[in-house]
Amino acid sequence: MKLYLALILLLPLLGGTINAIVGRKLPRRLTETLACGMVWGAFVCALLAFAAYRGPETVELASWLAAFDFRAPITLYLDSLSLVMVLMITFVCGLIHLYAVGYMADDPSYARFFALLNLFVFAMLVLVLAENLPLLYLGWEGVGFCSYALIGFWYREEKNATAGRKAFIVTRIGDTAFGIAIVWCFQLFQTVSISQINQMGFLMPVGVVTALGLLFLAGAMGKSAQLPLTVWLPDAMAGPTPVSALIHAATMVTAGVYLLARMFPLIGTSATVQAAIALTGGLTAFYAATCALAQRDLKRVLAYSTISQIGYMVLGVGCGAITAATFHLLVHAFFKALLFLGAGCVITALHHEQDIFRMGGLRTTLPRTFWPFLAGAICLAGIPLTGGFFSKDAILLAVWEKGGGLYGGLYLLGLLTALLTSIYTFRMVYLVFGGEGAHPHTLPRVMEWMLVPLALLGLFGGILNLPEYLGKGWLGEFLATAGVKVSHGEELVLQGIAALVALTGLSLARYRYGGARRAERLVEAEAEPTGVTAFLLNGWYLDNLYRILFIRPYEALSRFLWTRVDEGVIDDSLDRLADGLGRTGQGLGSWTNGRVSLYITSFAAGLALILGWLAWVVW
Amino acid sequence: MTVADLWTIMPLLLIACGSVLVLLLGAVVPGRYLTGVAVATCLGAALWALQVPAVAALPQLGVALTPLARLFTVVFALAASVTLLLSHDFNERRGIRGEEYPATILFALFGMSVLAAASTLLTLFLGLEALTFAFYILVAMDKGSDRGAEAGLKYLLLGAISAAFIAFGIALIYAATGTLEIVPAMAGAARGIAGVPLALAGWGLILAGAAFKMSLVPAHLWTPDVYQGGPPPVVAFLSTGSKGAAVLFLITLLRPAGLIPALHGPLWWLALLSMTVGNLAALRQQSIKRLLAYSSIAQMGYVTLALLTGSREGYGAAAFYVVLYTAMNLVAFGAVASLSGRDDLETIEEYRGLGYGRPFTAGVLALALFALAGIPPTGGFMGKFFIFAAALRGGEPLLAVLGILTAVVSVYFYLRVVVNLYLHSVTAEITANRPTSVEIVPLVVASLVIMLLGIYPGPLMAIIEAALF
Amino acid sequence: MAYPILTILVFLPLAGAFALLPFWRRDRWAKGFALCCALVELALAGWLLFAASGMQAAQGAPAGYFLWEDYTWIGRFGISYTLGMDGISLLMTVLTAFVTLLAMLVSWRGIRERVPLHYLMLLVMESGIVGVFLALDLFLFYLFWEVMLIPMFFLIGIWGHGRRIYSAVKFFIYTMAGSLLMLLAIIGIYLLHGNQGGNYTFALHQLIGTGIDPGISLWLFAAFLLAFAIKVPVFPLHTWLPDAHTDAPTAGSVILAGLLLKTGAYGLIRFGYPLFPTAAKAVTPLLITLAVIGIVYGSWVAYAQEDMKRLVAYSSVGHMGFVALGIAVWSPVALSGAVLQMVNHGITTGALFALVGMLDERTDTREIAAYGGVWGKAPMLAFFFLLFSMASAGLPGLNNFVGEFLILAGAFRVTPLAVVIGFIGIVLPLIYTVRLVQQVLFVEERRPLAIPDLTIREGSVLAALALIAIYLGVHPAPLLDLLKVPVALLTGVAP
Amino acid sequence: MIVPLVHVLILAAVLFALGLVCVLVWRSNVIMLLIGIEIMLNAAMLAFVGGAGHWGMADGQVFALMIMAMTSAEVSLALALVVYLHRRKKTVNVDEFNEMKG
Repeated sequence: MKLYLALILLLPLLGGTINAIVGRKLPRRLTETLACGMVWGAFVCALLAFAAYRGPETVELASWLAAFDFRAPITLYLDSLSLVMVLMITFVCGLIHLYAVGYMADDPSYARFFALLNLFVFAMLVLVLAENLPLLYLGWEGVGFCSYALIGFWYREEKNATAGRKAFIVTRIGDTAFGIAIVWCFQLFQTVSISQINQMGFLMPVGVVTALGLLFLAGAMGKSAQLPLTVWLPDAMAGPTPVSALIHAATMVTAGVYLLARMFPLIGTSATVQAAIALTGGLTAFYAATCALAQRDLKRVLAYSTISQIGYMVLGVGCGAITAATFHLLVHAFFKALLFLGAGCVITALHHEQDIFRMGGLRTTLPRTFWPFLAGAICLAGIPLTGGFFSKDAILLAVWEKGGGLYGGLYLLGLLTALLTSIYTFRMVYLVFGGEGAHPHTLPRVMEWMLVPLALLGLFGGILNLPEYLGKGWLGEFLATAGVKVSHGEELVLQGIAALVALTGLSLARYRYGGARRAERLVEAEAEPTGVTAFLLNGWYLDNLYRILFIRPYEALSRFLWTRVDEGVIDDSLDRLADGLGRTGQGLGSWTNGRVSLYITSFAAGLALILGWLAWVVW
Repeated sequence: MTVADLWTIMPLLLIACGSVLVLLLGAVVPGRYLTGVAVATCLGAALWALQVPAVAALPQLGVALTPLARLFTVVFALAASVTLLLSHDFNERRGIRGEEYPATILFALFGMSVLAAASTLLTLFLGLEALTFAFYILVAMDKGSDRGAEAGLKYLLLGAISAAFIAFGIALIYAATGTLEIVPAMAGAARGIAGVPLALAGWGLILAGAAFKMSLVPAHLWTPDVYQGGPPPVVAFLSTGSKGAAVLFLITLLRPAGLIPALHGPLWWLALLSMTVGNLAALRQQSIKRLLAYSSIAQMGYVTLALLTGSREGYGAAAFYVVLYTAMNLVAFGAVASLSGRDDLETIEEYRGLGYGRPFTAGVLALALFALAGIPPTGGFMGKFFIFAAALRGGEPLLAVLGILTAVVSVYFYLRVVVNLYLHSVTAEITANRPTSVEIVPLVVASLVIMLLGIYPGPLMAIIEAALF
Repeated sequence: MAYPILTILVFLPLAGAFALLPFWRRDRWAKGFALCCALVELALAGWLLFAASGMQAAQGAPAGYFLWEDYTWIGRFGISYTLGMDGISLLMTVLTAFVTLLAMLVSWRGIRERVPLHYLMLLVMESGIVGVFLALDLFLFYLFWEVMLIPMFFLIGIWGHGRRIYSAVKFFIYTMAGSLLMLLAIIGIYLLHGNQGGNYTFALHQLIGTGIDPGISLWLFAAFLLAFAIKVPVFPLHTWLPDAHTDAPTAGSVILAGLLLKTGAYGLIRFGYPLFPTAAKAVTPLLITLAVIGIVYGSWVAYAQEDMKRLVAYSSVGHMGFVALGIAVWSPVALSGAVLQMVNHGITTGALFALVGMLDERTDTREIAAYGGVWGKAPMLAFFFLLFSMASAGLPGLNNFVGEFLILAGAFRVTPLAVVIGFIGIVLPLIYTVRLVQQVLFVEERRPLAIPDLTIREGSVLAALALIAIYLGVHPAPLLDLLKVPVALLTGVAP
Repeated sequence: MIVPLVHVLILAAVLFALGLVCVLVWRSNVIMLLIGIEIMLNAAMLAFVGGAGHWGMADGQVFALMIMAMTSAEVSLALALVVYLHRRKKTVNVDEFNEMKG
C-alpha cells in the first residue's frame, strides 16, 4: 500500500519535474507521452490501491516539519473518502491530459503546460491524501499555484495574467482563514493530524469548534469559489480549456468541499457551523445560477454553473450529508469536465469564438461533440435518471430531511436553483447547437473521443449511489457515513418534484430559445445589456463592489503608506533631524566668527560662569 | 644636584642641548639637513627616558621623572619626531628653510617634557607656557602665508590671556597653601576648599585656562582658526602634543586632590558642551582642517568626560586616549600635510577621488578618520570604550549617553571625508602631492600604532595603570 | 579540538583579503583568489555541518556548544577572545559562507571597476559576519558587529547606484546609532555583574543570570533591542533598508538581505533575550506589536513600489517581521522557525536580489514598468524569478513557508491575535509578488529590451539556490534537528 | 608683614578684573589688548609676591620673576606679529584679521 500511495504521488511529480526542467528539449511526443503516462500510471496505482484497500490506512513517507511538539510529517491517509477522490482525480485528469494533447497541438509552450498540469495532479493528490493539516495546506497552496500559472498560461495577454493573479489572491484570502485554523488546532490539540483532531473534537467547547468551523468554511469559500469569494472563478476561464475542465470544474474547486467533508467529524458537532455551511452553499448555488442565466461567454456560463453546483455540494455538507455531497462531487466532476471539454471542442472548432450568441448549427456540423455535450447538459440540468439527477436529489433530500425554517428555506432555494440550472443549461444548448452557423474547423480526434467516457460516467454515475428503493447505495456504504433515513415514498415524492422542476426548466428554455425564438434572442443580444441582464451578466456587480471596497483603497493606501508615511513621516523625520543637527552645527560654527573680540568675550564668559558656579556651590 | 640627577633628567637636557645645537648648526648647514639631527635628538631622548629608572621628585630642580612623565616624554618625543619627518619635505615645498623650525619644535618638546616631569607648580607653568610659546612661533612660521600670521596672533592673544588666568589661579592657590610643590599644594587646596574659597577661585581660574589649552567650549573658538592657518605639520604637533600636555597638566593637578565635588559641575558642562558643539559644528564644515579642529574639540570633550570621574580608571582612560589621539591626529594632519603642495589642500571637495589617486595617503587618512570616529578595530574604538567604561563606572550614565549620541552624530562628518576620498569618481586630474618616503615612514608607524592599540591595548593600558597607581 | 577551527573560520577570509593585495592590478587573479577563499570557507563550514551531529560538547564550554575557544585578550578589563559554536551559529556560519560565495558569483561580471577592492571588501565582510555569529564575549561581539559596517559602507558607496552615497552614509550612521547605545549597555551589564561578585567579565555565559534591578535591566535591554531592531529591521526603524538595498550593488544587496539583517535577529536570540529575560518579557508585547505592524506594513508598502529592488527591499521588512515575531514570543517552536526563517529569507531574498541584479545588468533599469514578457525572452531567468517569487510569497513546499508556518504555529499559544494578523501578512506578499511577476515576466514587452538568458555561471548559482530552497521546503528536518538543542537551552524546555 | 594677605589679594583681584575689563572693552585694539593682558599678569605677580610674603617663602617671588620674563617674550612676539600684519592690512584692529571663520 505504501508503495502504491508513494507512486500515486511520485509519478505525477516526476513527470512534472522532468517536463519542467528538460521538457523543452525533448521531442513533443515524448513530453506528451510522459505527462499522460505518469497520470495514467497514477490511476493504475490508485486502482491497485483500491483493490488492496481493506480499511483506513496511515502511511508515513518522510519527515517534514518537526520542531519540538510540532510535528507534521509527510504522512498519507487513505480512507474511503480519499480513495474515491484519488480514483476520480487520476481518472479525470488522465482523460483531460489526453484531451490536452489534442487541444495544445499547435501551442509551442506545450512542455510548460504539461509540466504544470502534472504538478497540479501531484498537488491535488497531496491535498486529498494528506494526513495532517499542514500537508493538506501544502497541496492546497500547490494547486492554487498551478491554477494561477495555468490560468495565465497565455501570459502575453494582460487579461489572462490578471485573471490568474486574481484567482491566486482571492483563494489565498480564504487560505488565511484555513491557516489560522491549522495553528489554532495545533494550539488546542497539540497535534495537526487530521484523524487525531477529528477524534478529539468533542473535547472542545462548542464555541471554539464553531469558530474553527467558520475558519475552515472561510478556507473552503476561497478554494471552492463560494460567496463572498466567488469572483475569481469566472475570470479563471481565461486559461486553456483543459485547465478549466480539470482545475476549475472537476478537481481543485471541489477541494473546499473535500476539506469540509474531511473535517466534518470536528466541525459538524456545531450546529451553527452546519447552518453557516448550508447557508453559504445554498446562497452561492442560487447566486451563481442567476448569473449563469445572463452570461454570453460559453465558458463563463459553465463557470457560474460550477460555482452553483459546488454550492449544492457545500449545502449537502452543511446538512451533514457527506455521502450526498461526495456523490455529487464525483458525478459533477464527470459531467462538468465533459461540458468543459465539449465547450473546448466548440471553441476550437469556431476559431476561439466564445460568445454563445455568435454560435449555432453545431448540432449538425459537430455531432460528435453535440451528443456528449447534450449528455452533460442533461446531467447538469438534473433530468431524471441521469447521474446528476440522483446526486443533486440526494442533497436536496438531505436538506429537506433536516427540516426547520432555515433548511426549509434552503430546500426551496435549492429547488429554485434547480429550475434556473435547467433553464440556463438548455439556453446554452439551444444557442450553441441550435439554428444555423458557419462550417467549423475540424478537430483533433483525441479531443472528441475523450468526451465519450465522461458522458457515460455522467449519465450512469447514478449507479454509484442508487437511492435505497432501487438497491443499495454503494458509495454510501463504502464511505460508511450515516445516510439519510427517509421513507421510500417521501423520497420518491421529492424526486418527482425535482424531476418536474428540471423538466419545467427545460420547457421554459425551449419556449424562449428553441426554434424560431432563437433568432429573436440573437437580435436582442446585439443591444447593450441593461437592467437585470446587465446585473446578472456582471455577477451582481460583486467585482465592482470589491474594487471599490477593497482593491482601490488597498492600492491607494499602499501609495499613501509609502510616500506619506514611510518616506513622508518616518524617513522624513530622520532627514529633518539630520538637517536640524546640521543647521545647529552651522549656527554653532558661526560662533567662530573670526573676530578675536568675540573669542575673548566667550573665554571670559566661560571663566565667569565657572567662577559663578563655584561661588554658588560654596555659598 | 648630583650626577645621578643629571642622568635622570638627561632626556630634558638632551632636548634642550639638541635644540641649541640645531640653532648653532643652522649657521653652517642649511636648515633642511637639520631634520636628522632633530629627529635623532628626539629619539635619543625617548630612548633615554625608556631606559632610565623612574625617580621621585628632584627638589632642587622642580622636576621628577615619574613613570607617567617617562611615558609621556616618550610619547611627546615620538610625536615630535613624526612631526619633524612630516615637515621635512613639506617645508621644502613651502619654502620654510630656516634652522629655527626644527629648533622650535625641539623647544616645544622641551616644554612638554618639562611639563610632564614637573613636580612644582612653577615648572608646570613654565613647561606649559614654554610649549605654548613655541607654538605661537610655529603657527606663524610660514612667512608666505597671511593666514599663518593671523592664526599666530589669535593664538597668542588668547594664549596670553589663558596664561594670565592660570598664573593668577596658581597664585591664589599658592596664597592659600603656601607651597608650590604640586602634591601638597593641590591636596592642601582641596582641603581648604570647604572653608576658604580662595583655593577654589584659583581652581576655577586654572580650569578656565586649561579649558583654553584643551580647547573646551566655550574657550574653543581659537582652535578652528589656528588649525586652519597653521602649517599642517605644525598643527599635527599642536593638536597632539599641546593637547596632550594640557590633559597631562589637568591630570597632574587633579590627581593629588582627589575628586573635588565643586569642580564636578564645571567639568561636566565643559565635557558636554565640547562634545556637542564640537561634533555639531563639524557636521557641515567644508574645510578639512577646521573640521579636524572641531573634531579635536569634541575629542577633548570625551577626555574631559573621563577626567571628571576623578577615578583611576578615568585618568587611565584619559591618558590612554591622549596617547591614541596623538597617533590619530598625527596621521590625519600628517596626511593633509603630505597631500598639500604649495597650498594647503583645504576644502573637502579637493579630496575627491584621492582614495584611488593617492592610495597610501588617503588610506592612512581614512584609517585615522575611522579611528577618530571610534570604529573598531581601530584604536579609536578602544579609547572611546575605555572612556565610556570609566564614565559609567564613575557614575555618569547621563553624560555617557549624551556623549555617545554626539559620537553618533560625529560619524557623519568623518564619513563625509571618507566619502570624498573613495566614493566619488574621479573626473579631474589629481594635483595633490605624492607622499615622499620621509613622509611614508612616520605615517606608517603612527597608523600601526592606531591599529595596534585597537587590537592589543593591554600593554599600554598596563603601563598607564602602573604609572597612575 | 586540536585545531582552532573557529579562529580559522573567522580569520580565513580576512587573511584572504590581505593576501589579495598582491593581485591589486590583476582583476582576474584577484577574483579567482577571492573565490577560492570563499570556497574554502564554505567547504570548512559545510564540513562542520556534516560533522556537527557527531561532535561532543566542547570542554569547558557551556552546554550546547560543540566547539569552543577561549583565551584572555585584555585581562585587565575581563575581555576575552571567546568563540563558540552551537547549532544556531553553525547554521548562520554556513549561511554566511554560502551567501558570500553567492555574492561573489553574482557580481562576477557586473563589477568592472576596482575589482580587487570589491572582492577584498566581500572577504572582510565575511570575516566580520562570521565573527558576529561566533563571538561569545560581548566585547568581541561588539567589535565584529561594528567591523561589518565598514565594508558594507564601501560596497554601497563605491559600487552602488542612484543615491548611493546618501544611502551608504545613512546605513552606516543609522546602524551606528543603535549599536553605540548598545555599547553603553554592554559596559553597563559588565559593571553590574562585576560590582556584584567582583568578577568583571564580558563573557556571555557568565553574564547570563546576572541579577539586575528591573528598572535598569529595562534600560539596558532597550539599548540592545534598539541596536538589533535597527538591523533586523523592526518597524519603524527600517527606513535605512530600502535605500541601502536599492542603491547597493547586487553583491551588497545580497549580503545585506542575506546576512546583515540576520545579525540583528541573531543578536536578539543570542544576547538580548538571554541576558535580560525579565526585561524581554516586559517588552514582548511591544515587540510583537511592532513585528506584526512590520509584517503587514512592509508588504503593503512593497505593493506600491516601482523599482524592483525597492520592492524586494520592502518585502524584507515584512519577512523579517516574521522573524521578529518568532523571537518575540520566545517559544521553542517559534524560535526554531525564526532561526530557520533567517536562513530561508537569506536564500530567497538573496536569490531575488541576484535576479534583479541580473536583469539590471542586462537592461540598465530596475523600473518594473519597463519590463514585460521576460518569460518569452529569457525563460530560464523567468523560471527562477517565478520560483523565488513564490518562495518569497510563502508557497508551501518551498523554504519560506516552513519558517513562517513554524513561527505562526509556535506564536499562536502566546499571542493568537498577532498570529491572525500575521496570517494576513501571508496574503499581502502574494499580492505584490504576483503583481511583480505579472508585470515583469508576463504580458507584452513594454520597452524593447534585449534580455539574453542566463549564462552558465548565473544558471548554476540560481540552480544551487533553487535546490536549497526546495530542499529546505520539503525536508527541513536536519536543520531543525540541529537547532533543537540550542533552542531548547535558550527557551528552557526539554529538547 | 605690614599689609595683610587679604588686602593684597583683593588688590590683585581688582587689578586682574581691571585687566580683564580692559581686554574686553578695548578688544579691538591689539595694543590695548596686550596692555590688559599685562595688567592681569601683573595681578598674578602681585598675588605671588603677596603670598610669598605671607608664607615667608621665596618661591612665589621666583614665580613672579618668571612671569615677567615670559611676559616680555610674549609681548615682543605679539608686537612682531602686529607689525607684520599691520603692513598687510594697515590696521591694528584685531577684529579686522578675520580671514578665517566658520
